Amino acid sequence: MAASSGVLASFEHIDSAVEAIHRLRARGFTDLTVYSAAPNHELEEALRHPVSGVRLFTLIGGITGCIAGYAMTTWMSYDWPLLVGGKPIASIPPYVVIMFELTILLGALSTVAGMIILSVRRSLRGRPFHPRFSDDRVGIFAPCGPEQVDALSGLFRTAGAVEVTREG
Amino acid sequence: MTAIAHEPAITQTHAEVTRDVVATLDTPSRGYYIALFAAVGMFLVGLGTFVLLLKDGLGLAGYVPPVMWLVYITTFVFWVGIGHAGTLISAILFLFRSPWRTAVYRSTEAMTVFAVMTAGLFPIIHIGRQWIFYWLLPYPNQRYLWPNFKSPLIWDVFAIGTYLTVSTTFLVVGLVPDIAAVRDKVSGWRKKLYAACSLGWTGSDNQWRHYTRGYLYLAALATPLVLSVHSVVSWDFAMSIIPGWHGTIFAPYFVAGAIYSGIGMVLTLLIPLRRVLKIEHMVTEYHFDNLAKLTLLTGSILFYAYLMEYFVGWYSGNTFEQTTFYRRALGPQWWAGWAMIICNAFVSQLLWFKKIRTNLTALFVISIFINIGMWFERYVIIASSLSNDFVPYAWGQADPTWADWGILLGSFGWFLMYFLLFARTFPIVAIQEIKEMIPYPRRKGGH
Amino acid sequence: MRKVAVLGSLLALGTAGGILLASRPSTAQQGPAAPDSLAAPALAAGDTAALPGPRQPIFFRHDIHAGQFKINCQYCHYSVGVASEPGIPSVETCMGCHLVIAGSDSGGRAEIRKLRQFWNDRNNPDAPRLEWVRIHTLARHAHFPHMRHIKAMGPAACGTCHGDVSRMPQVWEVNNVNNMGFCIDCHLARGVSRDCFVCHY
Amino acid sequence: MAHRGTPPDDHLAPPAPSEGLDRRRFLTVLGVSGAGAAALSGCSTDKVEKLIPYLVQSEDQVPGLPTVYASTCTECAAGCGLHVVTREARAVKLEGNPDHPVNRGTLCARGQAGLQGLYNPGRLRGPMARTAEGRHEPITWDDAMARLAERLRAPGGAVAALSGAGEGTFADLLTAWVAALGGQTVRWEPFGHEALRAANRRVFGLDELPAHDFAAARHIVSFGADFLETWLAPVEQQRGFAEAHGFRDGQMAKCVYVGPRRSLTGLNADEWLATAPGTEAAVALAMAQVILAERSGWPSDASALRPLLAEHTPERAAERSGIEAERIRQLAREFASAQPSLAVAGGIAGQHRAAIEVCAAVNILNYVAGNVGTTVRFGARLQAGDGYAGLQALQSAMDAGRVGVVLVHETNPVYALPRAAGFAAAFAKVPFKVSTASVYDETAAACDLILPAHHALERWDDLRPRAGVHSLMQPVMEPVYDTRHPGDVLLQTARAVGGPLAAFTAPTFEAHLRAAWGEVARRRGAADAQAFWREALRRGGVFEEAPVTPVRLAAGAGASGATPALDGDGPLTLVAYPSPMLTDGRGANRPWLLENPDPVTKITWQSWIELHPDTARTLDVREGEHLQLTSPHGTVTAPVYVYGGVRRDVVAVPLGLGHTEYGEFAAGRGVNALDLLGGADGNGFLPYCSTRVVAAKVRGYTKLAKTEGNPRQLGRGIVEAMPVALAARGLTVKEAYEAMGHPHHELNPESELEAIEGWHQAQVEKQKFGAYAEEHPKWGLAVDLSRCTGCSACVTACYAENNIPWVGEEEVTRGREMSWMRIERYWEGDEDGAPPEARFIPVMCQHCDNAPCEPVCPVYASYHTPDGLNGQVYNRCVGTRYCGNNCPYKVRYFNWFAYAKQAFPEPMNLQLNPEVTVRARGVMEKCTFCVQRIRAAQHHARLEDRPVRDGEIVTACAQACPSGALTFGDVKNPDSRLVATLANPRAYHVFEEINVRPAVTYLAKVYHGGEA
Repeated sequence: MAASSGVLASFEHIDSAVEAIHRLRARGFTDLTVYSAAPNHELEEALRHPVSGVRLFTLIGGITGCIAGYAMTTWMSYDWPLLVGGKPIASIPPYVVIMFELTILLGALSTVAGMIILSVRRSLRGRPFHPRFSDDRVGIFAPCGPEQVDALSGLFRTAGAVEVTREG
Repeated sequence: MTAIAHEPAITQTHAEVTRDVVATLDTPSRGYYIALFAAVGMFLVGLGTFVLLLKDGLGLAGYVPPVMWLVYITTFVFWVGIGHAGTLISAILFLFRSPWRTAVYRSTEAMTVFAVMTAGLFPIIHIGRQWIFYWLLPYPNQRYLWPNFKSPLIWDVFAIGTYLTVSTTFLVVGLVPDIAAVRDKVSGWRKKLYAACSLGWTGSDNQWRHYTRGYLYLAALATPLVLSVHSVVSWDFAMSIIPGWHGTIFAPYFVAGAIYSGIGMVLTLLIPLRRVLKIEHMVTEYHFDNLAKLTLLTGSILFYAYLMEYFVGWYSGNTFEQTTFYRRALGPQWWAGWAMIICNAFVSQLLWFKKIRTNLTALFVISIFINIGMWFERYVIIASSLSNDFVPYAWGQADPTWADWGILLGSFGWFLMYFLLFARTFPIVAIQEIKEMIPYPRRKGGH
Repeated sequence: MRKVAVLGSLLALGTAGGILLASRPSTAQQGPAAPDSLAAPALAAGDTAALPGPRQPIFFRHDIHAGQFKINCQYCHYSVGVASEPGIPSVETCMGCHLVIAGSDSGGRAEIRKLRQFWNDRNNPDAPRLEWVRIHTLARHAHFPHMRHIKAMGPAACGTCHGDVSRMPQVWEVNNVNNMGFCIDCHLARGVSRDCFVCHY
Repeated sequence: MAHRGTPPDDHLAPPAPSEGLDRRRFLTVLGVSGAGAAALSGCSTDKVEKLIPYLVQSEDQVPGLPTVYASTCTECAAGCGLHVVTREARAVKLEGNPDHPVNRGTLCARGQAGLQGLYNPGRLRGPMARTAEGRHEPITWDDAMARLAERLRAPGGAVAALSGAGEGTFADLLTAWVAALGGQTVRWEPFGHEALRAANRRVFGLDELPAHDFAAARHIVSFGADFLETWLAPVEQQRGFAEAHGFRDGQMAKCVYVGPRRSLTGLNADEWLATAPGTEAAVALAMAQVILAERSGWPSDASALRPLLAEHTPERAAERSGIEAERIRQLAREFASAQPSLAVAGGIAGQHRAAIEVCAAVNILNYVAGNVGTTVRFGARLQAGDGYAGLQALQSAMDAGRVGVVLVHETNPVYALPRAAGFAAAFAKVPFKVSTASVYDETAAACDLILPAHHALERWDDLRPRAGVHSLMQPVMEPVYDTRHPGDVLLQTARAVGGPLAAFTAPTFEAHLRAAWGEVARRRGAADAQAFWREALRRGGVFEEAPVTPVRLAAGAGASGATPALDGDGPLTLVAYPSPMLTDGRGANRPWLLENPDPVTKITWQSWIELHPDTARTLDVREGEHLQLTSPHGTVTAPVYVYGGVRRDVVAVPLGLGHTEYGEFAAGRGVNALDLLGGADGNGFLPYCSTRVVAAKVRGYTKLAKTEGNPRQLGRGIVEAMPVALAARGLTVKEAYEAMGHPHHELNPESELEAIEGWHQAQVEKQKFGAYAEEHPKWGLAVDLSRCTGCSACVTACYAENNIPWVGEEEVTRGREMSWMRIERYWEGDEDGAPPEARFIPVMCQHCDNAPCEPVCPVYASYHTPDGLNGQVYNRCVGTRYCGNNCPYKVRYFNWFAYAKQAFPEPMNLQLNPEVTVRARGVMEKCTFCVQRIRAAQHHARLEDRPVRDGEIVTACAQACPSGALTFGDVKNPDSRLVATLANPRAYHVFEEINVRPAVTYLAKVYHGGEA
């Protein structure tokens, strides 16, 4: 069944939306898309998502940066050894600064990369959306076959959706 | 924070928030245009001065050896410092979950980015052969030469570069949902523009879940960064052997000073801006009260640092240190030395009084003092320390010339230009974070 | 998703490595002149136009002098072995031979006539002067002691930088002597000092 | 023509020819020419450059190698020997001729600046003649010679010549030539020591200037004679002074300076007796009286002086001079007991109306102390002109209109004489005035015909500065401009005029000179005149020790201690003294001299008025505020310099500035103190110290262009010094401080030093990588402060050797001078109104092992070389200036503007040393220990497959230093002179406590104190 076919409901009240989610999950609808203008704990809890994998990107990026910082400074120092101020050709303490900065830099950049990579999921492409979701409404889209549309619409209404539309 | 106790409940609904913020992006007032043109004019002055510097040489500025650094480095440090308040408020207070930051953090963060952009120009302006500034970057070249990573100036290159990149990223990431919100409010070409900028943000649960996490980690990375950047900048001085420079307290001292000056600038910008953009009801006295408290804290840290500098100078028994600090207070440039102490250490102490903390006019005046004072702090550290170090025969007093002031003015123009354009183009108040604080309405009795 | 993350990190590592393993710019260096030297080709006016390098006031052919007749470089560039300057031959030096040698082909004769003209005008203050077009000009902040290199690499080493002049009807700049990497490659290969203060002061 | 021992290794970077200079001549000057000024040109080598081959290769010019010619210095009358270093046939540096008896290989700042006389942009391009409107227009040489000849055929009055040229073949020719025309030649130059000669005549019956053996003297008393700066033969005297007064083998001579102003010589003396102006004679006589009264062993005939000296008791002298009688007695005893001793008179004391008395008194003093014949050597016959008397005779002749044609050569009386002397007026009355000035000076401006002469380095000539010294000059390069040898002018005119001049048949002056030297060869019994000539050229002349003429007291020997009369009745006595750099003003068109700070005041480019602090207080003037001096003869307004080294009743003004002509650098700069002076009054010399002036504060302030920030050491132990008693005990600086009972300035305690040392060793181990692991020499420099006199010859040497740009008055006032090497002068202990003691220290890059400037450079432009130098790679420098900030010695100089462009205008760029990169705008530069000389020596040694010898490398400063205060060498070479010097207990490092480990070591100054 096409990911974009299903029922889109929008809620004014958060508790109704949460309730709707509970019911849907009880009915076995787990592949929901819930729109909200701001992150909301109740919704998150209701959806029971696993922890985001962004942190892995952050970790690896950071470690990479740190290693790169050490390798670059040391290697470049020995590539053309020049003596300054009676210090060792490659002396770690000053290089720590570079290592630190690169840790942060690559850490941050890979975090953003992670956010983008993870947020863009093909299966979610083209799911219906309504401008008011970025304003004051909470939206829930439940993909389903034509046969389940009425049942879902009913479910949404009873949960207190102010608007229920059939998509695709 | 105790602030949370008497935090005013936000009375608006989500819809109102969106409406009011989007309203700030409508055709601006005449005052706005005057400000913008003023900024551009100032920037052009600076540009002209820079062209002359390129043509004739740095001699146009008021350097008097041994004072080989003067207004340009002073202003560099000044702008880097300005940046810090932004990151502090947007990142550190985010980790602290301090609620009052939400209304102001977007503007301060924008300020950070533009301040660092401004600061980034100065290392280039100030070097003798500006056209080969890129030799400071480690890139493969036919000479087989690499930069010297032992030099604090190279640390600077990396610190400022990282800081600019990270804070820009942080700002942009924060903006995405808001741009989406604007996108869904406006129409026509603006819709297209914002649609492009919103990167297809819908606010779906999946996006939010990675977004919130990612944002958290960015904040976690930005926090040590902001502390490090000004430490590194302070090491530009502390790594040297110049009396008045090589102090171990420099890093914390500079960081505190940076945040202090940054918040000063936040106040200077926000107090008029909230009026111009009619967001008084979102950026309230409550916020300024908290900003003022932060100012008081950092100001007092500075006060302590100043005292310590003089104490250590005396206690070290080191004749060079002693001379330097004696002359800082009583030497030919005593006025600069005292300007810094009065504007920073003393004026900030006024903020013990709630009356003053909540009186915006007073705050604005104080913030101006802070800006001046913090600029002078850097000027004193650089000019007066250099003017009388080891060899008395070589002592000399620098006196800035038009070339110095021209560039300084230009930097303000450059900064304001960007800030004003930003305030017009993107939500200056973080829509989604405010909404996050406003509970969605409930059917069964409110919480 | 993990896969993606790993990919990302590899990417990051790659970029970092890229900086480290910066590829060295390759600067070709010609060996010294080959011992055997062919008879220099006769050149018609047409061919000379195609030759690389600037046209000199006198079409002096290194391939004839250094190649065909195997005249030692230092016969003309007299101070290369003792001073930093290689020295360019005085007109007198040229005339040392060309008082008697008038040239084999018409082209050659014409050029030698030019030379003799310069010589005959030597006491005439208003006569034009012989002005060779300079081909190798070292940047003024670099010091290149020719004699040290001749001492170390022998009198035939000129070709290392100047290319095999003995085969050039008209000399051109084979190597960019202002490419520092060009010097360094050689110094590294021979394990001699690459201390900055040896050349730059 | 001797090749210098060390062939350099440099890629030739000659400056571009330009309109200023006739291109063809330029090309013959330069074997090879590259386009584009010799500036740091980056790698932009795209422009087409031309190579112009020599037509005929000269044997003694090898491109890339310096050729050194021996010649003679004409900057003052001393006649020092020169070694002119030329590259590609242009003179690039002047150094002393080691074979020359006068200067023995060293040279003063003025001598070295002769090069800027040669390449001075103010030089005349060719002959000029005055037009009807009175302007000077260029004419051709033929025209010029024709005009001269025509005039000489009908002079319409006597022919006279006024010449500043020293004794020599040209002077002889000139005299004979003028005599043949029935005229007379006056040889005059300012400060002609007339008083000294008169005194010698009176006391010893000898009309000559003796030589003085300072080296042998154990006690030196100078009555106003500035023998380190301007008096007689400064270089020779300084060498001698350093020998005597420099601490060696536990002892050093004592030196006392008597006079109203404490000059550089005075500051080098251990004591200063600030006598009232003109009362030096009283002191000298009193000393003589004491010696006669108290001691024996003086020459028998000295007893004849008893009656004369009887009245001159120390008490009498005391009331005249203001010096306590006891002190005079003391001095007399010391003077007599230290044998041999030496008293000299001159300078200020030789410039007032009682000068002859002073000199006579000093003669008597020397005589009774038995110094005449030992340290005062008659028979040397130092050259001196006809003196001011001769000039006055000529002046009155001109005034009376008896002179029809006057020829002025190498002297500038219109400037160098007070207006009141009325020379200019008399000179104007001469119908036809000819000048051979090569620069358009005030006298030339007053002349009708200017026949610019070759510079001394462009011409054949010789000098006889003293008996036994016959010194040659030879052209070291093609003339820069269309000038002509004055000797050739004379000979050609002789041919043209014929008649009385027919006797002068020599075709050229060179031929004339060769002929004259043929005579010399014959007199010396040289078999082969040719060989004799060649050898003389190579050595720079023929030199021999002149025998000492024994002298006895003459019949009328005597002197009066009377105080001289002074013009005017102002409260202050004016002391107009010759500037150490500009002397009588001939140096005023040489930027090297204008920018080389006055050794005493450290002021550059400006005129100033010296006032005692108390006087300044009463007049309510501070440094830089303008003061107007008014004498009966004129007024002068200049900024004030407050100086404790002048008496309260004295105001001192340096001579040398205030030119109205004399080229762009001199014209209109500063004031001419001569305007305050009267003219002749029959003394036979010009009294420079003869007027009282009224001083009045006027509006106006000029920031003095001082190179000095703070004149005090603030107890930082920069110039360490110890009394001779302690030095004799072989104490180190620290021990000396303890022995004297005051605490040493902060130094790390032993334990810390050990810790630091250990840490340092550990670091050194970690540095051993690549080239740093190999064996290399480690260059070092030692400076003996007990020999350094602060004369600043090294500073000019450094400018000349390293292409250092001068920056001009404005930039100096902003502290932006580029002097890689500077002489710091610190005042000591005049807190309680006591006169200031000076401490001089030459400061150049210290090439620290732990150089703070190195690690802070982001691009390694400043780094440490394997042979221990602190390298500064100009072309890598991006100009962050952090190194400059972080240098504790402040010896790094930044090119704020493109100084080189303005500092080397045509044809000064011909002087640029091709060995050294000319620095571009925006880069840092500093002393390199003359690395170009180090490399040159290394190349040379390598070509000869041998190690570099000790002493083979001499830095420019060490080479020039007349006192021999600097020693350069390899610290790792145990038998080097340097290592021997470093073993001296007086050795110390400046700012030792900051552990930067400098490669420059100073030996503490030693002074006479405590025991006196």
